[in-house]
Amino acid sequence: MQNAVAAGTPSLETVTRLYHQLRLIRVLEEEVARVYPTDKIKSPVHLSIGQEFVSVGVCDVLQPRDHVSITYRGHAAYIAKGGDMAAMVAEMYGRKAGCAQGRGGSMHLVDSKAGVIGGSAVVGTSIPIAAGFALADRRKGTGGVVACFFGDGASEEGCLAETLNFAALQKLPVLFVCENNGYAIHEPRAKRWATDRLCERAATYGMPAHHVTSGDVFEVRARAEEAVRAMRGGGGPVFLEVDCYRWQEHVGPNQDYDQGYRSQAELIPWIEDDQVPRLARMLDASVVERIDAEVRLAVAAAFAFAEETPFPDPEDLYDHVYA
Amino acid sequence: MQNAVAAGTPSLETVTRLYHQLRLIRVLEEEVARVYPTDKIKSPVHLSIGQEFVSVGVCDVLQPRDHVSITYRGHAAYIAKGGDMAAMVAEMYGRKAGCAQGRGGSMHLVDSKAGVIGGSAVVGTSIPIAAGFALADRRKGTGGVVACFFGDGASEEGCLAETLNFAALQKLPVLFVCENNGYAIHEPRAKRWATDRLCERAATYGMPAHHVTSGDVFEVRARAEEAVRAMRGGGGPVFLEVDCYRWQEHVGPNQDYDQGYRSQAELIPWIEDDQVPRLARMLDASVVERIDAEVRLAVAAAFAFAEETPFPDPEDLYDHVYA
Amino acid sequence: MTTSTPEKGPNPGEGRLLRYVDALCEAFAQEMRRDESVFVFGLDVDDHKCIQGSTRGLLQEFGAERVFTTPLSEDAMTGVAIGAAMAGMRPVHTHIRMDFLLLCMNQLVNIAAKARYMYGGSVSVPLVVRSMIGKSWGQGAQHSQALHSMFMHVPGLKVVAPSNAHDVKGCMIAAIRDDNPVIFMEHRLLYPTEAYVPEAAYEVRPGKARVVAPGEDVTVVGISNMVVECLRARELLAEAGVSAEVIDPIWLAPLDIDTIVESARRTKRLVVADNGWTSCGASAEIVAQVLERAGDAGIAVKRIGFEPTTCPPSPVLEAKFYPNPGTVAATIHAMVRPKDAPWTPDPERTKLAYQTQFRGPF
Amino acid sequence: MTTSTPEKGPNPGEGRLLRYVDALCEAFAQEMRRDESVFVFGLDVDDHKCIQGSTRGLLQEFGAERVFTTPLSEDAMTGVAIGAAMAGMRPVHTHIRMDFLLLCMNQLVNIAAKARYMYGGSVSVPLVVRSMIGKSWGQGAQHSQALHSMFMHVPGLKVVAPSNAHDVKGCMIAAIRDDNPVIFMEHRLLYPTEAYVPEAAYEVRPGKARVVAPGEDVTVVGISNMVVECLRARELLAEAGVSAEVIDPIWLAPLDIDTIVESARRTKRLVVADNGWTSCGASAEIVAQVLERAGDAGIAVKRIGFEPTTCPPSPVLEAKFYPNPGTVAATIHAMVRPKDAPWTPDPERTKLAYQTQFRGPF
Ligand SMILES: Cc1ncc(C[n+]2csc(CCOP(=O)(O)OP(=O)(O)O)c2C)c(N)n1
Ligand SMILES: Cc1ncc(C[n+]2csc(CCOP(=O)(O)OP(=O)(O)O)c2C)c(N)n1
Ligand SMILES: [Mg+2]
Ligand SMILES: [Mg+2]
Repeated sequence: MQNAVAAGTPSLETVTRLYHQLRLIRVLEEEVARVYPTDKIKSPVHLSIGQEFVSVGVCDVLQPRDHVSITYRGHAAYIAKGGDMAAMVAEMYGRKAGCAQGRGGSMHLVDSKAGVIGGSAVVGTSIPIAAGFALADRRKGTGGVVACFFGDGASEEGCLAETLNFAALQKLPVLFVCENNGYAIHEPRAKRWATDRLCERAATYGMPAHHVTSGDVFEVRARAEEAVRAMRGGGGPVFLEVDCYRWQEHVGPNQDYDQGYRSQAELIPWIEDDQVPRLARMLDASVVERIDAEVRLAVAAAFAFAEETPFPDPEDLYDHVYA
Repeated sequence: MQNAVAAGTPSLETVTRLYHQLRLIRVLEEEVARVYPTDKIKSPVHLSIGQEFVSVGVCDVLQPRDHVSITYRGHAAYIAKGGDMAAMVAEMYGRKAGCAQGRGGSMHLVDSKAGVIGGSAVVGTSIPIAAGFALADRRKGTGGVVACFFGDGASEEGCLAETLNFAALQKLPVLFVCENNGYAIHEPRAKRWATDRLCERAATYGMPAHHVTSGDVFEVRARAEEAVRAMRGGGGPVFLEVDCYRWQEHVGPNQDYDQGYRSQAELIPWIEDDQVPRLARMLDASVVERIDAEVRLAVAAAFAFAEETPFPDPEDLYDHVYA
Repeated sequence: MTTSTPEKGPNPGEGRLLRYVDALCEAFAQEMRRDESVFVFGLDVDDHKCIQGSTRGLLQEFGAERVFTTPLSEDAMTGVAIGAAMAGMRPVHTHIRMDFLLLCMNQLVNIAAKARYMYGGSVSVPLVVRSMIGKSWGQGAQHSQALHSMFMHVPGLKVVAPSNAHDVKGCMIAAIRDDNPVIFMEHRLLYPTEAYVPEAAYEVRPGKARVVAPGEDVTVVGISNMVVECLRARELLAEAGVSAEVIDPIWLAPLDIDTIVESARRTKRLVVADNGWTSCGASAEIVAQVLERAGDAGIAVKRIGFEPTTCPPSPVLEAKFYPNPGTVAATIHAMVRPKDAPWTPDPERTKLAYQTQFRGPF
Repeated sequence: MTTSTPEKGPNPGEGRLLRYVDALCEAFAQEMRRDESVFVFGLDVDDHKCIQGSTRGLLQEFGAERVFTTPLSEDAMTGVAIGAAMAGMRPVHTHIRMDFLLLCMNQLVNIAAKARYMYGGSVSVPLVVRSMIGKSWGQGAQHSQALHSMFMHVPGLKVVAPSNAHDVKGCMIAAIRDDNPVIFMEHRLLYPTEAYVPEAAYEVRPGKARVVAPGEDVTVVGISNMVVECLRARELLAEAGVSAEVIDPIWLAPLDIDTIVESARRTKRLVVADNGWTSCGASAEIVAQVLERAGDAGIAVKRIGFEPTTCPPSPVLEAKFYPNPGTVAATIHAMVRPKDAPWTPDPERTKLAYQTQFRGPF
């Protein structure tokens, strides 16, 4: 893995912004992992630790009018798009002030104000939903685009093929982002994919398709920037496949290299290339210190909020079944 | 359209065999169309007139142990694979001696003895079923292969993408045959496909894929022969896309060029290149005469059988709900 | 054939005699004029056949941005509709057979029904999913199913099955304006039936069943086209001296059970005739609800529906598969007069105009 | 926790105390040894977690040709299973949540259920579709559904929901040997529960419900895990002087209604407690069937199930969403003693060992 920066030298401002987001998500998820054994979070959590750079790189080029479509492994994209962190943690705690009022949990984060489309726990399901938002954007002339995140496993669901065809046919402003971490739960890609030619396949629908293998947040950002520019110009959908690696177990707070289905050796290059310290090294120590302190405070505040804010009333059960 | 015979000169035997099948299917379907207005066939019929060469070319290289998976437009493949014609016509007449005992109708033809997997009226649905047969063939070591027919419309269903991936992953002996007649009911391909790069897409799963645009039954046969040979050697699935044209209306016995959704001009080259008279011209007039007479007799006998054989008893309704 | 004129609506009995299919089409046109966010899409809505005429003229008036066909991708297209609805549009997604909704169950049940709830009230899904129930002319196993009970099972969905031209217009307008996903069931054989339909837009909303015809001896609930067949059964029964009250629930979810309970308490007999299977069907639900409510009232109950088999295309078998006015009347007669000899009306007289005029394939 | 020992099976009460999950696994191993055509596939059946242990050891013993994972393609994989079954194999297709069957509805309902019928008896589909119902620990909207009523609605499918280790083994063996598609429902929270399980292979076939515990005042039908919860409710009720008979239908389709009718005729009260929604649910079907059969017997009826909402993950809401031994007992008490003051058992005493020991996420 090399940092093939396809994007020229990023400005200090960009590095700072990206570092802030990367660090924020990392610290937040580490805190989730730390708290989890207390059973305060009674919700299956799927951590993005190590994969944050995909969400951060893509969302940095989005605007408030744009949307992201997230998965059950959606903490990173939720935060990167500007979702309310306190509401997110409260949601994991099952509280009334949670972003879904305690009705979603970690797998169904949502923040309509920030443009975060709700996540789904049924893999692949949210892909066509994203295209529906893009269709609405076009009809309403908002100029907005939709970034649609999904995993390598999700790419096997027929609804991806159906959605790619429809989005290309209708020239919808959707940026498809496959976070290819090589596993679906414990099953490696080789047991699920006949070949690795996903990008090539997406391109046959007539959309630009790029495979980012560098693990470099700036390359992701550059690709996304280029894609979004083209999409706002009416160019139709773009496909990005981004190689990444899930450091923790599929669901839950721990590592699982002792389980035998993958070896720690796979992890090592990703740790060496971890974008969080990499970007820290590109900044003044004082800036890093300030950001780190800010981030720690923000995360602590979110958890403090979640701890204090009340549970729903049992009678709330009956709300929101119908609009 | 040109007859780019990719297959050398076919033997007289082959020409004779193919002509017989082409003529048989043509005469059979013309008879269906003739009888239809009498309302004796109370079943939606989807005729293959003009498209027979696809089924005939492919099925000619199949053996009894092989299977075909057909669609609701399945008369041609059913006959080409050696399905019982009298039982087929009786089925359309709703009779007890029908191939599905009057429980299938024209859209659900089946002949297990002849290796015809039952058709489905839900587009695309039979594609993975075909792969299931291939999986069973491999497990049982029959050496059999499965030819799976489907339309250009069916290719848009997500289950095709899912099945291609699985078949390639498992190296299943499936010959996927897309009968691309350019329409799904009245909707032209351009309103449904983002691009025409279907074969290229299939190839990304790591399977050989060929687009036959010549309308030539010998080219179809040659491609199928090559594919089946490779599949029997364990080579995994092969994809064929065959351009063709539906001469009649989508469902029912008539032509519909007066309806405005397509022009008769589209039909003309296909008529000029019609494989039935083309193959007739390659044979001695006496051979053609003999075959034509045989075919007429066989078709007449099938209809006579259907007319005479009784309806099911109303109480039969309750049979076969469970095995 | 004219179905009994509905007594509800802004101007009861007023309007023109209109076919079901044209009333439906009028609903789309009026709502699309009123609200820019309404669009109609799905396979073949824009071809020259216009879904049997039900979308006639929409493409011309509203253009291809609001009236368009799709690839054959029911699963993803349902997701697209849901996404667009969450984003503030009002899509009407069309399927020419209800059987095809089986391809959409994940999106409809796991997302459309649940989105508002699982996203804590922060979104709504104002989506209409139209589908047509096929019947006769060898429709067979996969073009004949009425699957409303699967949707009635799931909180968050609304389900409606209008039985006449008046209601189909009012229900479609109500469904389009509803902020929830609505499963809208049409019946192919009802398309040519006529009723008086007001010209102006009006809503036939959830919450009120209609007593279509009064009676004393038995309460008969008909669903979708079975309302028409029950009305014919009622006429036949009247000749045999049995007086049947026929109720059309119109909306199946939410269901107005009060009207049914009230009637059944009075007649002491409840028959539910559905155009669907009875096992875990709408008929089971109606029977169970009535008896939970009025368990001590000694109400005898009976469900009528598809025979418990797959739908066969052979006309001989098809005739036995479906309930019809004759079998409904005979069943009711046996219930009301258990001691009399079994009575079946003359089969010739049980045929309905709207059926005999139907000729396939679609 | 040990559920009441089933009285049926070849050697009642014999065998070892085995967990539900191990009994299930033993069924697979025994059938795979007996019959080469049996294979087990589906997402994650061959990983080190082995679907919570239910497929443990199968890969090692039978190899990757007969025990394999698949791409995430539930729709097509169901079609593959059906095709293989038609071709003479006996596939067992596994889903870790029943919610995911919504992706398979087209194949299951339009093909698996209908193939034998619509192909005139010329094929059969000996397919088992396993799925697990999730509950608690924030499973939430899409990992908690029990959708059996959708399958009970459709002729041609069989449905089974074993509630204990003995039955899960016998039912799985019966399902694998059955020549029809069987929807096999497991419950996540039942996996660690133990019962006596004979070592040899045996079948618990469709057609016979089990009276799990006798009683006089009320007939309580429990479905899946609700059998266990109803047994606890029965104990609590006994303390209040109410005697409840608990019946486990085991197979939901075909359903042994006779056993239920017989009991309900005697007790004059029928409560059906389901782990699912009631609207058009299994509980509606059981109530409707009993009352169609025994309408004149004056049987009071009541359904208990999920609250009519989506399943929420917040523990406070989740607790109210599900029925439990306390709510079941209170409901029955109110039915049996309508004139008494409402009675609710001490909530602490309603908790079941098999639930409190469960800790997420899966
Ligand atoms: C339709 C569906 N099938 C199976 C599952 C079970 N499941 C949950 S996550 C997961 C793996 C998904 O892998 P991928 O898309 O690569 O995402 P990742 O977890 O690697 O981020 C599976 C199979 C599910 N939730 N939904
Ligand atoms: C899943 C599904 N969607 C829609 C339909 C309605 N329908 C029947 S045939 C057809 C067109 C299929 O086109 P294609 O696959 O190209 O086959 P062709 O009819 O051209 O042979 C459609 C849309 C259906 N039967 N099933
Ligand atoms: Mg992955
Ligand atoms: Mg076509």
